[in-house]
Amino acid sequence: MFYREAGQFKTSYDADSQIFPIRQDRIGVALMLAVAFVVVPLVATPYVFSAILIPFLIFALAALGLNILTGYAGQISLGTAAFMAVGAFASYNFVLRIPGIPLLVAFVLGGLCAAAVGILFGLPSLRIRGFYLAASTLATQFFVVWCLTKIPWLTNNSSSGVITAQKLEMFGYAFESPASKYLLVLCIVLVLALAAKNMVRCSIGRSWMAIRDMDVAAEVIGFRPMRTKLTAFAISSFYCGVAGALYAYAYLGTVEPEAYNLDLSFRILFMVMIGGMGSILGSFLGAAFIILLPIFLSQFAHGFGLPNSIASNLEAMVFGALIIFFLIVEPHGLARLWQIGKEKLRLWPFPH
Amino acid sequence: MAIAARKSGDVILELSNISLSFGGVKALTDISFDVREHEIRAIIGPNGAGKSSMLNVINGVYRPQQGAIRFHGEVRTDMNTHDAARYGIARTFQNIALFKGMSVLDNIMTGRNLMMKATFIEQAIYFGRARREEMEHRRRVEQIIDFLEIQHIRKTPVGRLPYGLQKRVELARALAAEPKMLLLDEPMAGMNVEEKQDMCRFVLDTNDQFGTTIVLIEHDMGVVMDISDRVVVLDYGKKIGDGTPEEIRANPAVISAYLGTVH
Amino acid sequence: MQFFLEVLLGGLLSGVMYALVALGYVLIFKASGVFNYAQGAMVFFAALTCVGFSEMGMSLWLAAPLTMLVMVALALATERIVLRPLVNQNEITLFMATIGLTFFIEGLAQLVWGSQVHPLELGIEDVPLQWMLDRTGIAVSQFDLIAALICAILVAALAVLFSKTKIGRALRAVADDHQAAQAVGIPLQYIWAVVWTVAGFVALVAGLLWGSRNGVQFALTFVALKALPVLILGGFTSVPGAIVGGLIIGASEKLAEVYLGPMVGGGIEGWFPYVLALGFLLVRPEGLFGEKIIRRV
Amino acid sequence: MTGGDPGDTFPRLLLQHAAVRGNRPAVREKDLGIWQTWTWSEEAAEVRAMACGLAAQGFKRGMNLAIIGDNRPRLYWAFAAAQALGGVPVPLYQDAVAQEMVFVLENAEIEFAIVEDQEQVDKLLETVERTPQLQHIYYDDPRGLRNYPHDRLLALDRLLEIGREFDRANPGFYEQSVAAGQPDDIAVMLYTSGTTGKPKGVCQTHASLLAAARGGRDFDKLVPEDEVLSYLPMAWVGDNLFSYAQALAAGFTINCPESGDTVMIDLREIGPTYYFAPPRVFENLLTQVMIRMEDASKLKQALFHYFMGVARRVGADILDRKPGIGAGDRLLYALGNFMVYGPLRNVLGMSRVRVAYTAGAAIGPDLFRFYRSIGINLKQLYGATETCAYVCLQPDGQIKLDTVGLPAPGVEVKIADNGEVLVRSAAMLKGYYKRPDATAESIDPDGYFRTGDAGFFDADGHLKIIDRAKDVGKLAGGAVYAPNYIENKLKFFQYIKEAVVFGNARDMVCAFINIDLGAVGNWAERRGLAYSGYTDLAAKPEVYELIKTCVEQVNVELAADPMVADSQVHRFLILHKELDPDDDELTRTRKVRRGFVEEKYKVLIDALYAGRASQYIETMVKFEDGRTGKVGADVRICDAKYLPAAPARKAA
Repeated sequence: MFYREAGQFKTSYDADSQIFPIRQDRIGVALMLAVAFVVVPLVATPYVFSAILIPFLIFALAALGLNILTGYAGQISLGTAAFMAVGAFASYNFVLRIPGIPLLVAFVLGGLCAAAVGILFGLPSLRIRGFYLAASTLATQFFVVWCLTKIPWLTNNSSSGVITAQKLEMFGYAFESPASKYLLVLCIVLVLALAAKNMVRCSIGRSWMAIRDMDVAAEVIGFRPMRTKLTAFAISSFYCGVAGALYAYAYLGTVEPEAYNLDLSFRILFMVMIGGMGSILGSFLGAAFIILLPIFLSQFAHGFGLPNSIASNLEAMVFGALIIFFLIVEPHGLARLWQIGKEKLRLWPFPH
Repeated sequence: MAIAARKSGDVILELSNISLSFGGVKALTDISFDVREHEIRAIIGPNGAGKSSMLNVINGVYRPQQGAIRFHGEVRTDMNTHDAARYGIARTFQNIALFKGMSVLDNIMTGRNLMMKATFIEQAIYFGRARREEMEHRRRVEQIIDFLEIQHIRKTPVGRLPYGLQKRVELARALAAEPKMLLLDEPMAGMNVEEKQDMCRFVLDTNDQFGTTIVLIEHDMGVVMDISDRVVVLDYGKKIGDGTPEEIRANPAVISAYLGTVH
Repeated sequence: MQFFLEVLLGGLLSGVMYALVALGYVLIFKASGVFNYAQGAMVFFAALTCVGFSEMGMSLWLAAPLTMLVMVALALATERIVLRPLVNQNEITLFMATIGLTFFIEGLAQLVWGSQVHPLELGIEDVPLQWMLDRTGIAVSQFDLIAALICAILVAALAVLFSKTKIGRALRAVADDHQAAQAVGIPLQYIWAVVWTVAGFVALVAGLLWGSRNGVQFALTFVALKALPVLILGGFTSVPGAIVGGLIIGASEKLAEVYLGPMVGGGIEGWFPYVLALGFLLVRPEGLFGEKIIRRV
Repeated sequence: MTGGDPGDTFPRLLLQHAAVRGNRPAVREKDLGIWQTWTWSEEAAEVRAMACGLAAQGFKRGMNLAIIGDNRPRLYWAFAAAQALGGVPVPLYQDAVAQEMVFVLENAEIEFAIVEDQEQVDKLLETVERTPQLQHIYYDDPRGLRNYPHDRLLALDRLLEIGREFDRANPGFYEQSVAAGQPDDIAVMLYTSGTTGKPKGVCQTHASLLAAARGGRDFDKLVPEDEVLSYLPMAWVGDNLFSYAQALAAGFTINCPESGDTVMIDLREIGPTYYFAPPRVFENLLTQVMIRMEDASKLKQALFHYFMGVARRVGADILDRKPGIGAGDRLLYALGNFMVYGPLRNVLGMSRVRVAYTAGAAIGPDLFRFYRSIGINLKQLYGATETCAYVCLQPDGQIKLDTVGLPAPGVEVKIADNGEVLVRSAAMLKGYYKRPDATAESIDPDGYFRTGDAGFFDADGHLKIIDRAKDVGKLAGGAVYAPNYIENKLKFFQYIKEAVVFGNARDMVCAFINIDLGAVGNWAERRGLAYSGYTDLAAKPEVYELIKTCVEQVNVELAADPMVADSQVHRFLILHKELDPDDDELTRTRKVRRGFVEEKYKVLIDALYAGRASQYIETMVKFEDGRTGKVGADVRICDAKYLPAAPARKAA
């Protein structure tokens, strides 16, 4: 309805392959960025920042990471939280043990550690596929959390394994207020999301999708399965690692290894599934959905005067039912719904 | 007119005494033949004759237990599929093996992966070499799209295309690699007459315009006899004939294999 | 040596229980191509329901069959609501659906019966078997032995069911080729319902045996996670694989915990079986009893 | 530069554009996935190379250059290249078969041809023994031509290289050639198909084409920022005017589609600001719109129909900026514009259309009104190859559904005694090529060109074309009788597929009707009317009622116009069979063979004029397998209401 595409023709491949080829979309995105950077910091309350927006962005980043691996490269992983944990604890240790290291560098190094772990646990993917791989990624989950609990050095000999993330200080500025943390996280997430979008529209993204869709053919046209899968594991884990670090530094503050449990892995997986496999946008939509649903449900439960335990069980049931619902009705998730809606608007008033 | 003007060059692929078996089941037995540069070489034979296995040996999907493969004069018996791709061997599959979740354009772009040199970091920031490469290869891919007349579907997800067009996209993906040698596994299977004619034209044009050597498996005898320069006939994993279409047509062993009972 | 045997035997006995749970997976996987992640949740659900019934004053002999009825209902509902609409979807989608199912069942169980720990008493004492201790000096839990025995009988019964009966044959036909089986008149939906019911039964038994040891609580769902390495090792489709794999995992897990654990701080039961199974897979990707797959192009 | 006013020949205009707006796009072509663009200076350079190449190959002043192919930049440049050398481009219809091309190739003594691709090369080579003088064929697309061992063939790329070399070796040659051109030189030769006899080559000069082009440019205020989609055959005068002459006159950009199949997609992408299409294109688009809307949800359909109703009521008036539209309607229209018209224009690719023209055939008033009501400034024009398609234009804001507008600036139009439209202007042919007889016949001593069309001016001075002059007759009462005009009016109803009217030298007009089986069948199904086939359906009283309302509506329209008020249809019948080319009732192009029909159905005509209520008739029909059979039926005859002729008759 809003789209007026007649006359938006492309005279170069550059213009044809831009991320938002339609002018109206570019305007929409610009507006959203303006809202995110200008309007939100002006109007949002600290509660909204720290209970909704910051975790939303962090989870979106983790979901993005998992989406690269599962949605684009077709390798199922149930160990997302483990990679997040590696990122968080590695960053913690870098800051702790290398005095004066810029926090941003520590995050990147944390991400790289996660990537290294990702490569290590991605190795089985070369020999095994499908469910075997899914089941084996659980090993990552258990092993990493076990390591963090059992090796005191990693948690700076904290008796309970709990660490307290160092102050969020960058470029000589202490990010203390929720709004400032939000803006920091927003910047990091946007940069990484852009990078992810760039990768998936380039050769490396095509290699992932090729391996996902038809691995034999991918090999025959010259993709190396090992390299492709391991880069997917590495890059995915890097994203998860950075998300994990932000989770600790910008969201929780104090964190124990158990915070990165299987449950978190599943939540991220749900974000990807509900948001849409193989879609950058889907990672954001999924994260928003999974963040908002419990809030909505607990409001709902409060409204009916239900105790918390019932609310949390209800939440699990609703999650479960929604997953099944989405798989049956729209296996490609919210992103596809969005896409369909957009197509409808582009074709409006015609149905097809 | 086009065929008459074509001229075959030196031998570029030589298979000698190839034998292949799977767990004791012999798929290919002691097969030798060669392929000359720029020619269209057909492999024919009844079902289960080992034709696809033969192609799989040529591009390194299977490794023969015995025998040698020489490509451009060098022994390449131990190559894997990736090596084969690097040496300039591309192929299409009997059952379409496109990447279903990607658009036609992206599918064809994958064919050029070996020529893309940008690192993933460059790709992530989409700057400099990565961007330049995308544009350059896009231009080449567009020429192939133009060549195969699939402009109208370039942004369609391949899963939505009818069978005949999918076959064409698969050919496009193979051509995108600018192969020296193109292996086509039943490129015209399941097509109607019109689609077959188109495909024949594309195969001939490819051979003609790019000088690509083509090895093809095809069931349609009319097509094979029309477009190939030389034909190899397999039956039960053994070679029973080799020569020009005329020679093959006159070969008693071939006739009996095809007619079955004439002994 | 005695200690080693004791550990080994204890491991093997729990291995039989792993095998039982693993068999639940194998059954469903063979019949419907679904890697049923919800198997653990079903164990939890079954045990909780059974305990719930008995807490309402029923005897175990009444509660168990009643629970079985509930499990049948659950199986039928799952087939109708989840599986049937997803027929012909790829396996990953189905797997994801069972993850959704997991959450739903877990939520439902706790919503109905509460999330506290429910003690469960089956009437078998968890004391070393005197007879064995006297003869060999090896202490083996009487409970473990009986539990293992029950599991063994069940495993054997399932193996027979799978290979000898008519329904077993139909089941294998379905496993080989859905469409072909349908074409020759095997009712797919019926087979699925049966298989899920059997899986529910397996879950009930496993849930009761495990629950009586540590009480019925949420941690029961992790029993299922124990069965996953068994599957990796034995293959998703192999009945003997599940049995042998269960024994191997059970034994090696206990041995590793006892002999390796202290060196690295203990608690390695959680991940050791996975690493073992993975290590094995890297050497032999087709699993214990799998056939080498020739990739056709 | 020497000689002549810069800008009085096309090559000189091109140089001027290259100098004034060298970096602005002159032409685009969808090729290899994107709109490849050439600026005016690039175009000028290419034309220069092509001209020099042709010269190097022996192309001389006065020679004719055949141009055959789809709309492609290099073929347009070939026009300019030939003109730069003082030669004459002769575009041929690209879908003509080889045999049809031979006549033109022989008649125009073609020695040089620039063609698109293998297909056209094949056609030219096919008849090579009949056109021995055709020694140079240049092809744009080398696909499939690599191995053609033909010494007459050369790739256009190669020609351009030769041209560049020649240019370097002969500096000043091109400038001299361009300077030597005169406005009165023949700029292009267009062959008219001609309903009878052999095609004739219409010679238009630079001056005549430019007069038409500049007239149109000033009339519609075309500017260099305008965009057109060039997709109509290059051999047709319209394309030559819109895509070549006006582009050079106004300096706007032409856009060539990727292929014939992708025109609609390319139209959407480009979103032209200046658009031309024959009525059938507009009709197909509208049909598609309606079909696609049928699948829409009920809510959307309701929305669509509601706002289309608003548009019908006020849309055209708002477009014409007529006063007296209430604020409420304006608001509704604005809302509709956002919800329906805007998106619709967008989907049709006409969001940016500032001026759109249709011509070539009568356009149905509903069709015409539809486009205008959704805010597309669609207008009609009237012209012929001989007048550079430039005679009458509808000015913005003065749109009438059934006229072709006012005489264009610089054009004199008068009506001959027999009703034929006569035209005199600067944009007229110099003559028919090698046919002084035909030239003399079509231009009268006063310099007026006989269009062959019959028409008249209405009260506001708008020209109304009613028929071919030779078909126009008189009723017994002496009033003008134009059968086509009436038949077209009838055929604009979707229910009427074919109509044949009678009335020449009779006292009243009667009509045969063929119903449209699809549309009427649909209509019948919706009201639960069962029928077994065409004959059955045609005889239904309900259908007669339906058609009667259509006929009476035509009568109302006719009555409003004093010139044709006497031609109201008094009686009609619905034929029991469809008129069919197999039965020789229609030509293969589906035009009615009036004489044949008149003879074959004489019984029915007699019955119509005898005032009978029905008539039995048996007719021979040919079945698809070639057998013949008889179809008999009682055909009912129906009287239609007609109005008394308007009293304002004297005013005409």
